Amino acid sequence: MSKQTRTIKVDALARVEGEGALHVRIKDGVVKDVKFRIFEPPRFFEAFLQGRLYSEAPDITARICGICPIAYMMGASQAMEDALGMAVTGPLRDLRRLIYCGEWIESHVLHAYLLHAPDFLGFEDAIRLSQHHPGVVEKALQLKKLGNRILEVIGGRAVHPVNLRVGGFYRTPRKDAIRALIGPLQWAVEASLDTVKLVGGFDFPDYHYDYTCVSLHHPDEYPITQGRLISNRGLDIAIDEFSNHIIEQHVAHSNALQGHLQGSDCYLVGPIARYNNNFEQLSDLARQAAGEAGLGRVCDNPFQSIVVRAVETLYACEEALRLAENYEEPDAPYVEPTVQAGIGHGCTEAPRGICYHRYQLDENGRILEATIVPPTSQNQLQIERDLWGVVEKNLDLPEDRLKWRCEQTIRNYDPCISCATHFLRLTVERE
Amino acid sequence: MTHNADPMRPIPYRIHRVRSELADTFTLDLVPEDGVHSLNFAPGQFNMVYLFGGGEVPISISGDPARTAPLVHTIRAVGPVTRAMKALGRGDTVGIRGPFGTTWPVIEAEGSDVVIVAGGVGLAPLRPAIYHILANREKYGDVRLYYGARTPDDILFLSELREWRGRFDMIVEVTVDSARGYWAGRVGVVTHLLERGRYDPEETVALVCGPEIMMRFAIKTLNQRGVDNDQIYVSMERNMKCAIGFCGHCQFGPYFVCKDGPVFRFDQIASLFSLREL
Amino acid sequence: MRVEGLDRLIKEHPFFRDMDAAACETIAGCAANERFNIGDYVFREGGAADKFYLIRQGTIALEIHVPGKDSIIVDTLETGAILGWAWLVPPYRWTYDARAITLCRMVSLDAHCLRGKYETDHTLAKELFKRFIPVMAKRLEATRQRMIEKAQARSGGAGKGG
Amino acid sequence: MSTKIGLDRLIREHPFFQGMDAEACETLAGCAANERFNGGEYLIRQGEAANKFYLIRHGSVAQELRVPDRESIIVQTLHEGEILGWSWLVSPYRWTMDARAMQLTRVLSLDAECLRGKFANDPTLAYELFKRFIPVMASRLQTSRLQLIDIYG
Amino acid sequence: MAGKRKPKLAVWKFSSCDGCQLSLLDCEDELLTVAASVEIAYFLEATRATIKGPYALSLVEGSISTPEDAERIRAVRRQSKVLITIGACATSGGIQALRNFQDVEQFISTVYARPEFIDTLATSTAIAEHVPVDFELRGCPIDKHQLLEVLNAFLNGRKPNVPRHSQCIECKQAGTVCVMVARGTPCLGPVTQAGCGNLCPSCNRGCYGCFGPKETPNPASLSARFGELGMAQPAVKQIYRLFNAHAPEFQQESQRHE
Amino acid sequence: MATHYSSSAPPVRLGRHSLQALIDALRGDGYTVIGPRLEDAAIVYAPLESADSLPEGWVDQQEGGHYRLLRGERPALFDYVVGPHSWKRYLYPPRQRLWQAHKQGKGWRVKEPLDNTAPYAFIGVRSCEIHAMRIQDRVFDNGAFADPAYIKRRQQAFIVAVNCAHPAATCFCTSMNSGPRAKEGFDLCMTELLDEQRHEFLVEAGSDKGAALLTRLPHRPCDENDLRQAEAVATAASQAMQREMAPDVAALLKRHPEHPRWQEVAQRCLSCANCTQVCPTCFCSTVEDVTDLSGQTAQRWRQWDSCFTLDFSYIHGGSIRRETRSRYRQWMTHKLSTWHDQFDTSGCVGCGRCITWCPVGIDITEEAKAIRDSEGGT
Repeated sequence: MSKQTRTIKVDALARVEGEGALHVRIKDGVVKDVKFRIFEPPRFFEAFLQGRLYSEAPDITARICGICPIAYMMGASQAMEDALGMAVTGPLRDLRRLIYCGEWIESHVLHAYLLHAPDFLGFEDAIRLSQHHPGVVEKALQLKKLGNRILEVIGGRAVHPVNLRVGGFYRTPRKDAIRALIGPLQWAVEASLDTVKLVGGFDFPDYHYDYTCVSLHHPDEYPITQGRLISNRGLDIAIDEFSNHIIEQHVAHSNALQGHLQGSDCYLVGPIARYNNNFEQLSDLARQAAGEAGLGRVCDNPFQSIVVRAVETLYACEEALRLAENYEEPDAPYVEPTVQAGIGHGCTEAPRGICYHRYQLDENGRILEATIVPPTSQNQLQIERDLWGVVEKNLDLPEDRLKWRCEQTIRNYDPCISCATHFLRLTVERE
Repeated sequence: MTHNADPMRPIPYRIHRVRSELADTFTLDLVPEDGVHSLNFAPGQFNMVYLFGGGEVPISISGDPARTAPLVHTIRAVGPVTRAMKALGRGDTVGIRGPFGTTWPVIEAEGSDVVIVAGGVGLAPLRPAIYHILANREKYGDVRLYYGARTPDDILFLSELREWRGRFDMIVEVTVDSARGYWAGRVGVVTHLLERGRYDPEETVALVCGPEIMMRFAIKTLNQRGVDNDQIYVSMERNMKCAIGFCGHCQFGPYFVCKDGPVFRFDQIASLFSLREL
Repeated sequence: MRVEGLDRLIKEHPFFRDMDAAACETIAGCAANERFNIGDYVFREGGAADKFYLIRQGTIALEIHVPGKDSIIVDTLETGAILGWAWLVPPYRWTYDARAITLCRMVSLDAHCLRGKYETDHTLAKELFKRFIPVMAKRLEATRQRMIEKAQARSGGAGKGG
Repeated sequence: MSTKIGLDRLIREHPFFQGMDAEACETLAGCAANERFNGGEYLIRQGEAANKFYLIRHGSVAQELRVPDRESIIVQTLHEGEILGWSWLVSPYRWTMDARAMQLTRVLSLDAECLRGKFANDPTLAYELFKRFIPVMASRLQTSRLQLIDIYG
Repeated sequence: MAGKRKPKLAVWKFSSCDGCQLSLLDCEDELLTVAASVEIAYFLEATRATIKGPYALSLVEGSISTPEDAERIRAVRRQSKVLITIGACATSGGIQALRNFQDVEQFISTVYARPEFIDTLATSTAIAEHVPVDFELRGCPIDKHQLLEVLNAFLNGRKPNVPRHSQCIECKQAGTVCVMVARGTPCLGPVTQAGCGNLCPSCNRGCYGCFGPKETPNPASLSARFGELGMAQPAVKQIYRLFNAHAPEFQQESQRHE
Repeated sequence: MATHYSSSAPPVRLGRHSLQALIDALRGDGYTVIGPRLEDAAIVYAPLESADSLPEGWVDQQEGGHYRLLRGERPALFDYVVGPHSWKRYLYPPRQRLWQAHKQGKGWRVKEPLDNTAPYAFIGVRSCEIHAMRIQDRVFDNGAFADPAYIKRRQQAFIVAVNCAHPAATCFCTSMNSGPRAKEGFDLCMTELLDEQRHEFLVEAGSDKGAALLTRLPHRPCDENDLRQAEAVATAASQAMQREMAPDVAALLKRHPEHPRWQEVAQRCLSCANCTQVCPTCFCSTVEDVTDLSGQTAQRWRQWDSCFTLDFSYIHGGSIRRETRSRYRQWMTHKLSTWHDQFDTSGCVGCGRCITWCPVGIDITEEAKAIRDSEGGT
């Protein structure tokens, strides 16, 4: 009972990247079809945002993802601020960047150590890994814990923090609470340096791809909370032009919408895209560590995303340290919004890549229309493309090894914890 | 009484013996882990029995008050703590705080006839009183025990009941709610025994213990027979956590059941007893 | 006027079927109309039992209150049933709670008034009592039936364990 | 005739008839008979015509309900001083349970037909009798309900 | 416990954001101890290794929103000795239960260009509406300390210390000043179960009910107070329609304000 | 309780700026000084290092379910009354470990925790609060049993009372005979004397400990006028009291366990327990058994509980007080009536916290009055 046929619909749901399956069809030794299927049940966020107050959007959209709620809360807050014609600057902006660093650290370390590294080291999981390399896993957990602690100190809790709002924060942390992070962050810089070294030494499957990399870019900093949208193919737009360039498509095999870039069939978002587009904005230490870990100025092997993630973790620790050291309690915890009708856009760099929000508000601040484009839906096509390539290169592998390699390929993207990790059903049809 | 410096701190006791009484009821014989701690109690008093790491429950002492060791508790496994206790064995450790609370009126009842009314596992808190009365049998008039259980399989202390029933100086009547044909005893609720029992209401002191609903109907029947509230003693159950009147949980009108009870002379609480959700 | 109405209600109630008109009229002299909303208690355990009720419409639950638990419903009585005989049995106190579980319309009959009448009119008493006995017998039987079901359910479970 | 006199006394002395005047007891005695059951013998069989009721003088009686394919369940035991049976008062006048003597049991039985005949002209006798039945039934009903709800739980 | 085989733990996901099972991985200090105390037999977020059931303990995250999930949860129940639901989705349907108040067809067409590809139920419901549940751990997300407490209680065979009383008790014990009394900020604390660590009031904002209704709540009285504080009827409705909108007490109260 | 409060030392005057000397002296004596501070829009009791942290110039506005701080007209240090905290937070902490046990072989070893809490000095204790402490003293030493941790903290505590100058609208200590003037139970008691000419405190010593401390502070003797002025402060406060508790409330509530008012108040009551948590005399607690994952240690913690929770009256199978009606009845009847039976005193000191901090503004004095009025008569 299709009501209307619209091939382009930007008015789309943000899915939690969730449960996934993979279907590969091979005929006469030739890959015929690869489908990366997301069967996470739909949750209709964009639909039930309609009619809610602008101020509720950060808390509601946080629930899209338990791993990167800050990305959603921040995207929603900034989109609302855009719609209401206001901006958050100065110490409040710094505080936002600081909590976002916490999310990067937490998410990247979780992915690198608990989800991705076991693939390289041949373990089923980090717990088994910890039995052989207890020190490594314990250090990783401490690093991850520090990321969470930043979230807790500023946001109240690590998953779905409560303290973020349109205009800033409900209550800004006391100076002593933030200063207490300095010591641990100094340790974390060292620990993340070790991480870069460790993961740089992994064996990376030989696979390269000439990606179209899309990310934010900011003239003064490595992009986290703000910037223009750029690509390595010449795209350079303000975020409010997002929907003019990127369209979302609904395919039969997925409950997630897939993103397409106008004029290019697929593109990459996330750490590699960010790194490739913003290498110069990284700290000296991070650039140096990247080089020592075998990364070039541009990374074209998706399996090396774990190294890029480690480099970004290092950067996030350094950045968090800087922000913590400079923290002074702001005069007011938030800028008071003035309610008005309008349309606003927000785009931030979630750990997995750009996360875009667009809202239209009525004069009472009620949401008329909402669009959220999370990074995973943008990467979906690229994931299938990589899978295609990896499968073709590894057709001679036994089935279980091939399956594991495919999983690893998907995990390169850290698309979402439940699918990036280990919920892959591989069906190989050999005709 | 050797009181612990801190009444909230349990004293470790080792399980000397576990006896299975019924499908869900068991008796623990306990000896102090340090070998010296001793605990004198009076019939009707209870201890807080603590399962290490599991929680603490108030349990009446069911042993002979004339013997200080071992310490005997009969426990019905109804909640998480008591169920976990059921899994304990000889040599395991529990914590003991106590004894706490008021006692059955074994002294006050001297010279009177005694009617003991028990329902289900409510026989356990009365057993020390029975031991005491039988040990001092000459001080009492007629002694009757009326005991109700759900089925013949739910009769607690069966062999002791037989032994008591065999005595010439005590009347023991047991009734069950339902039974199969092989059962040669009585069927009906315990109140029925009270309705028809040949005790002299004027001369009787009644000790009643069982679930509150059973006590309610037993008291009603005793009253109907002419036993006044000041001749009736009941053992109340409320949420007891600290057992020393600090925590407030077991409050019952002007009383803390842990401290002012668990045994009450019924006229003290008759007006409270009928109030809902007090 | 009102008494006449009650008279008719009594005559029409199944409990008084075949009762002669004069007796019904006498009884009506002790009657009153009562109405109970959902959740109202008609009487509570322990209260003085000085009435009995003809249920004209609605359902009454007889309950035993158990501290800490949901009240136990021992019986439900519906339209056409009678409620209460504690007024016939010393010490004349209600044994249960009676709670309306739907809107209930009832005729209540005052015990003192009735006693006054039947103690001098044993024919009336006989007519009244002989109606009570079968009602009680039926309820007793129903209760025992449920006891059996419960006992069977219990032993059935245990039997399988062996 | 001496038996009659004896029955009369037995009736008067039975708790059930406590407070009944002598004349009434005598009338009732006209419907009474002494009976004796050995342990295991049935006084009453479920389904049979209920044309009596019993005053238990000595012994005990188990009231049993039959359960398909299983041993009967005892729902109540009755003892000295208690009465047994009221189905004679309730249409269709059939016993609803078995009653089995648990030991040697002596009872006084009262014949229903005979009693009904006496009531017809003597509403006071009926009143006196019924008045005694009602509390017994109320007590048994309450007892059963308490048994049902498991008051020892 | 010594000498016994370690109990098998399984973690299951239904419709959710993953945040609650992530809370287990967020127990950084305890994760390895947990892993040493139980056999992690099925936990896709953490391991690709899976061990067959039956499981001593299943943690279930997420709500039931598709026909397949309604089937799958029965299979999970069959394999689980103890089943504990974690989080608002699993205990009350989660935020996606907002669809329960509206026409799901319309929701689908709002979000998806090709609605015919979507197979979903008209409702998002709690696990306990489908299978028996042994314990429900509340929260959106759950509190990781409470999760550890539940695991700990399970391993030690005791009752979890997870109170069902109001958020207010937690605030007062922490010394947090009541935002409703001292600032006039509407707060769901008095009808919400404690457990989060009085997060919102300690950030000077009103509780928004992550932990769902407390035992015997009285939202009608609280709503009346919200009205006195100047909150309009539609806002009163919305405040109950968030992460525990489908919890009966919140649902009824929001419907009273429609 | 072994602490005896009595002293024959005459009252003295302390200048506004000598308060710092008082704090320093107490700190020097090893006390942790706790006093009123403005935090999160309320006056709370928190560690105090400097007299400058006292909420100078603030007054409170209180009503049922309503509390606001406003700037007062004068730079007084104590022109507000009681806030959401009470001193029981320190004497009887919301959460405390009772003991800890370690597994040893098959057995367990139980250890009591070391209580190294430094003694407290409380500054700014009101008369009603002193009464509340004395009520809790009776609870935690009931003759048969005593709570050693409480008693230690209580005996060590140094109490600096302040006489109230301006009762809040929710105060009713006069009718509970517990204020506003502090008569005993303190080490020192201050009355703030503030006018155009001066900002001083009239200080009475209530114990030798207090008198001894006073000699170490810069002070001046009092004259008649000072005493009169201090007396006037207390009198004015007493006269400004707006609420009162129904007389003979203890007997009144005993007569009405089934009053319809209980149902009526249950319609409004949230059973949120705020009243019990802010009440300075409510003492109910629960315990939590805490274990480590490996089962090698066990701890028992005690924490504040409330008769308003469902769990409070739990016996196996269910809770006794399932309805809010019966929980409210329990609380109010206990506080005002059966408390007398148990502890020979009312459990209420008329501080008004339960009124102010009830989110829906239920007023215990109003509830008592409603029941009393239903009896009719005088």
